[in-house]
Amino acid sequence: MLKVENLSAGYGDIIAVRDLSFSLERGQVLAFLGANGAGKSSTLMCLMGLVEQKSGTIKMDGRDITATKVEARISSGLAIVPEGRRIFPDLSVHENLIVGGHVVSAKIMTDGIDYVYTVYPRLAERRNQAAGSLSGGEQQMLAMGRALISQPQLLIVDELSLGLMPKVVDECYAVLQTLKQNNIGVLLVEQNTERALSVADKIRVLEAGNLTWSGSATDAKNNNSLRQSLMGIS
Amino acid sequence: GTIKIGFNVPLTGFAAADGLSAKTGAELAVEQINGAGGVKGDMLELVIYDDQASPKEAVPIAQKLIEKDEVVAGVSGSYSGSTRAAAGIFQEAGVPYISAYAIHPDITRAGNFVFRTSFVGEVQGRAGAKLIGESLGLKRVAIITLKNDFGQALAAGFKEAASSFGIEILSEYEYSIKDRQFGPIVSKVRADKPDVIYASGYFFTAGPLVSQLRAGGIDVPIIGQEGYDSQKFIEIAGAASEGTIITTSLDRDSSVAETQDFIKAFEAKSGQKADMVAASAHTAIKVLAEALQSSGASDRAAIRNAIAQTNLTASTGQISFNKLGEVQKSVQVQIVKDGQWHHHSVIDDAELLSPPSE
Amino acid sequence: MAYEITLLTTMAISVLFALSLNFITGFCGQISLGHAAFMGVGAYTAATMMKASISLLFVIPVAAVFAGVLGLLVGFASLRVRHDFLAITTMGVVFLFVGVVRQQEFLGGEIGISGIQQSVLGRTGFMLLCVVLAGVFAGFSLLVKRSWLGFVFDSIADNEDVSQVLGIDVAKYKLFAFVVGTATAGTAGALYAQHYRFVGPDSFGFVESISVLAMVVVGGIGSVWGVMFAAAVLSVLPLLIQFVDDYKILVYSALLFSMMRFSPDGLAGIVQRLLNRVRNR
Amino acid sequence: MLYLELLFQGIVQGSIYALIALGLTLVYGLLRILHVAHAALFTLGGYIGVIVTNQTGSLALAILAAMIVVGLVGVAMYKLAYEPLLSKPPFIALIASIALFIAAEELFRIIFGPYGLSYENPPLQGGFEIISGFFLKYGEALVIILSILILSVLGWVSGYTRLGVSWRATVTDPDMARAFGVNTQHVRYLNFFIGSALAAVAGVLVALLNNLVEPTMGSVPSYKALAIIVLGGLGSIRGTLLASMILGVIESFGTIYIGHLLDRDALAFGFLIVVLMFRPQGLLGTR
Amino acid sequence: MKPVLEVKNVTVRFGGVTAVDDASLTMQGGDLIGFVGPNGAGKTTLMRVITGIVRPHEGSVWLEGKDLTKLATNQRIRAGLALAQQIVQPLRKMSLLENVALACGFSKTANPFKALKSFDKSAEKATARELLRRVGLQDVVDAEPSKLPLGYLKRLEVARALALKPKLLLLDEPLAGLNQSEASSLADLIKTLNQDGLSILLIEHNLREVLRICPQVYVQDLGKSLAFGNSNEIMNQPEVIKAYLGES
Ligand SMILES: Nc1ncnc2c1ncn2[C@@H]1O[C@H](COP(=O)(O)OP(=O)(O)OP(=O)(O)O)[C@@H](O)[C@H]1O
Ligand SMILES: Nc1ncnc2c1ncn2[C@@H]1O[C@H](COP(=O)(O)OP(=O)(O)OP(=O)(O)O)[C@@H](O)[C@H]1O
Ligand SMILES: [Mg+2]
Ligand SMILES: [Mg+2]
Repeated sequence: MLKVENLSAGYGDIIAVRDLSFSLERGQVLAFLGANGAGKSSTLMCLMGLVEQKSGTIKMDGRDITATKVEARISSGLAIVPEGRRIFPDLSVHENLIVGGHVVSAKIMTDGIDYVYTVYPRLAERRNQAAGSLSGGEQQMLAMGRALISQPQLLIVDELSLGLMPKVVDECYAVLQTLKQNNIGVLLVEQNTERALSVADKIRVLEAGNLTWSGSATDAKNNNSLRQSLMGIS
Repeated sequence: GTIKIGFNVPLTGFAAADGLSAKTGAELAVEQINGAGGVKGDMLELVIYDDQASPKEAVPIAQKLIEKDEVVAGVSGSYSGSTRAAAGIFQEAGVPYISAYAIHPDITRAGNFVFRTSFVGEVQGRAGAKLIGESLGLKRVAIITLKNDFGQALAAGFKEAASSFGIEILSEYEYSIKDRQFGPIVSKVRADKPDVIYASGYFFTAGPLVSQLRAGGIDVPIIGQEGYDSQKFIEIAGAASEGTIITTSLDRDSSVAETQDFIKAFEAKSGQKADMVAASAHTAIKVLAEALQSSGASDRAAIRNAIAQTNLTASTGQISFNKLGEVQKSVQVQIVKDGQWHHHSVIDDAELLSPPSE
Repeated sequence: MAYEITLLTTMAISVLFALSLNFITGFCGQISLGHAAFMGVGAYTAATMMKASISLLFVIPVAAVFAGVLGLLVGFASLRVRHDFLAITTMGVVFLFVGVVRQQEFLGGEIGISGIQQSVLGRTGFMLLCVVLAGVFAGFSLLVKRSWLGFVFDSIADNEDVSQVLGIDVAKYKLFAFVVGTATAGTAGALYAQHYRFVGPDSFGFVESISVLAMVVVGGIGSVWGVMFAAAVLSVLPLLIQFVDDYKILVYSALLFSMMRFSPDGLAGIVQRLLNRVRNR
Repeated sequence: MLYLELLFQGIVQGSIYALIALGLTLVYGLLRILHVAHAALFTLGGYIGVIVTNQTGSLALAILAAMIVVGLVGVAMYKLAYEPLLSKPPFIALIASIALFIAAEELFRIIFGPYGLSYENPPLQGGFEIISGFFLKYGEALVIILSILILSVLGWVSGYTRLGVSWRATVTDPDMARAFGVNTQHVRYLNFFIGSALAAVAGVLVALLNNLVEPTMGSVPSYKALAIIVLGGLGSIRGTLLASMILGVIESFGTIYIGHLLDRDALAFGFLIVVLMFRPQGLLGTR
Repeated sequence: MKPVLEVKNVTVRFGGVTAVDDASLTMQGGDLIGFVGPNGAGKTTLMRVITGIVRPHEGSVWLEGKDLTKLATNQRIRAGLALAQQIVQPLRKMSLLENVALACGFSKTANPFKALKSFDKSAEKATARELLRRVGLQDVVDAEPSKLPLGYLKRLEVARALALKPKLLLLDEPLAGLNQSEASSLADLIKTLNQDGLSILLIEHNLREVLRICPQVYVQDLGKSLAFGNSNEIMNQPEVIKAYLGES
């Protein structure tokens, strides 16, 4: 459903990713791996329309959304869990979720919020607390929840397990599995390589803005040199 | 040739309205003099600088007028702060300087080169006391004072003379020049139940003040001063302005030819009604021109001496100076009738109105 | 020539005043919208003393001390409030200063103090004194910028909390900046009183505070040379553009606006860009 | 009785402050700009109000015209003056804003003359007696009614509707708000439009109460409104409302009972400083 | 010998939430302790109590026998603490090198007068360069922080903390945001620092690395101290598994 061709993106004169192509089907998870500064976040933010796209095309269900605005991309079913959470600190937990449902009907939004509260009961407990005073991990749950409200077709997740305790990481991956079963596509950036390999169908490895390896998760697991470079000593 | 006269006046900032009147009045005087052949055949030229009514601007302007433009004399069409700061510079340089309508007593105290063609604030305040206590026979007064040098000088003079006219001051309120909303003062004054209100201000503060006093159900007489003296006051206060009485320098119903000529010429030139500020600036230029005429425009000390000898009928009346350079003349009392300023009375008490002489 | 001396004196006083604000706002990052109050304290102190025939050279340090003491108090306030809150607090200081001064009979009330005698230095000598004081403080500013003090100021201006975590006693540094900056403003105030030989409550209000901030920002916040240049030019600009007459202030504000809009880093920024361009050739 | 009247006068003044300061709060909340030129929009509102009333005789029409024109001017001001400065340090925009304000005052003077304008037939003159000896002028009643109405609608929208939540999200992190489909550009335009239109209403009303608009009419609100939004706790709508009322009442009593010690401005700022020393984040601000 | 750090019965409340509840912890000189616990357990809050950013409602903090509780943050830093924060806070208008050099110059920045007398920065810059090399940032020393990805800034935090030559280093999730090879090399660095004698308290959810380098762990849950001792033993305790690790 998502098809990206020859994408380059960056900030002013700086090019963060070069000539990147990939595609994703419904119900699939594609994981980007790579070192700090490889351009993973830049790629994701570019798909959302939040980082300048220098060249290339982006197609969603065959429709070219390259030149469209952010709002249009949301409407076509994208949603993001950004790096560093970027929750709205002055808004309450509940209001953060309301923003997550900005483009959908009130009904879908309310259902979405109920769903999130059942998945993350911790958030329900804190619904009226200012989001900025949540602990690091609680904020990550909120970021995840906020992206789910609009019932996206394609979920973009940057650093899912960042700062989460093992138990919650498990829960989040369980959510990803559910999404997969519901035929939703997921683009994932994850530093925890093992975790990423366990859920992903496809793997793309970036280095300094260039695509250096691509293949299926199984291929990746069996590729020793790749494992070596991504996981360090193991 | 031409004779240069320096003229500092607020053309921008909060005093720009008075500045425009003063400038027009002064220009009118110059046109009239030049039209009548100038001073011994030389044409007068005004060198005009905007001082924003600020001392900080006025000092370098005075210096520029004296040192760059080399004017023979200066006239201030500005308020007290800037006039006083400039006066020191003119005095030091030995250049005659006439203040058209600034009221602060220290201005002429800068020295013997400085003159004033209008009343010192205190004198006018005393006149106000006489007007209320004697002419109107009212005794219980509430004072509303504009909190700047103008208002405070008036209040000081008023209070000084009040007891000798049997006036009892019930209360005094102060407001700042930026205020236009007087609700609290109105409420309190109503509760004070005075016989009369003595309120200082400029037309842009007095207009709202008077209209709010009236709208607040207060119907006792309101006495103001020359700051009110503008058609604009009547426009702002509207019907509420009827019956307001002020002390000032300009008598609209005067039988003096100079005054009537000025009023007509000013209205023809500007399309506006004449006001006190314009008349005062007009007078100051006339005084200076007369002195130039009698002394020749070459020697500044001679010009000074000629000014000191002035005895002239101008648009604001009969002008002569005491030894400090203060004008000696009678105070005009005007009242608003049918939307116009009109003659009410004249206060002519040489002793009460005697300006400071040192 | 005499008029040029006046202009030079005006410029030098403005330069000193602007550099004093630059020390607080440009160096230490503490925005102040009420700096004129400190100049006012110095000016009133000096005016009162000079009226009592005390020599200017003795008056100046006393004015500096008085202003510095008030600066210390406001400095303490800066430890409580930050950023825009500090900006408005300092703005409050100037309104409070004007409001209090205008009620004090011994300071001349509404009317201010006039008739201050010329100093023994004469106009030229006084002009030289002003230029020297401005020069000395400019030299000091340049020195601070190069020192570790300047380095610490940069970090406080950048982020106070982080500076704390790096072991920096932010409060001490802020107070230091306030005291130095305000005492210098007090010095400029003493010079002002002598130069204009008049002080009144309206001479040190909000408008003056903004004008001096404009000098700092137009010069390029934190840049000593830029601020000096901007202060020198802006202080006499209204006099120089007298010829545009009725449009004087309009022109002035339009220039100020364009400067912010098109070169927000001030004259220093423009120079920097020009230099870069030359170098890249 | 007198106290009641003074209190009431304070509320009238407070309502005007609130109308002006609210627009400023909206702008500050969204863009962190101390928008001094807001006061120029207030003055412009006054001018339009007087001119339209004098031409057509209808105050309602004048208010409407002032709101629309001033609202659009506000949007233009944002577009031309502020948008390019958003990424710069805040005092850049502050100085730019002050420059704009001064320029506007000069333009008013040059275009409309230094003497100011008045209503030829001032509308809503007179008043009624609520209880004996206690007059309420129609103009003052209108001020209070309009303020309460406008403020409660705004408070409700920002606190309880999705639109309001999106607005506040844009305030804290515009990029992320965009990432969830909020059109931040529209939010900003709307913000400036509403804020400026409120200033215009205040301008018309003040012109009505004073029967005078002058080029320098904005000078008091220009800084006092800043004090109010800071006192209220920058960006807080309820805080702004509270601070406006408190200042209005303090000034009302202060003018009478301590006016000879401190003028209105010094009083207001003295109070501000005292409050900030105890609550550095303002009355209803959060940290 | 006095313990390097003692946290005695600290309680912190935010409104109705008790973030830290009567927590106590003692560290001996040379310890490397992994500080783990569920999200929201109050780890960061306790760390902030130790550095003085948050004031405890009850309890006290001692460094080498000295009571820190009443000292301001900067005084605690000078007493020998250093902190790398969970949410990175670089000085954005300075290069990485300057960020670290400023910290290196802590003896010159003790007060304004001292700072005014010092001009030379070369020694501090050299040290800063070396520290940045140790955390693997040698290639970006002159870069502006705002243009760097999160992982770099995390390491900058660590370098800056080391620049203060602390007796006790507090690290709040330094590994988060690094990929596994990067994380393990930073973890190696932490281990080396500890072997060189530095005491370190490490908050981290990356259990693999914690278990690899930390001999001891301290577990907190719901603001309370839950367990303290040998890493492998603690991690096998059922209540720790239940609160933290989950079933899998
Ligand atoms: N705002 C920005 N301005 C300029 N350059 C930037 C900006 N943000 C990122 N970059 C640059 O873009 C490149 C890619 O950064 P990006 O954040 O996409 O990396 P990443 O793979 O997500 O790294 P990490 O794993 O640390 O999150 C880096 O070299 C970085 O310096
Ligand atoms: N300023 C605050 N106001 C209100 N509650 C707060 C505040 N700061 C923290 N909390 C709450 O205190 C609890 C502890 O937060 P803390 O940040 O210490 O957790 P943590 O153990 O560091 O978690 P994580 O591992 O997710 O970072 C959380 O539930 C959080 O919501
Ligand atoms: Mg990233
Ligand atoms: Mg934490």
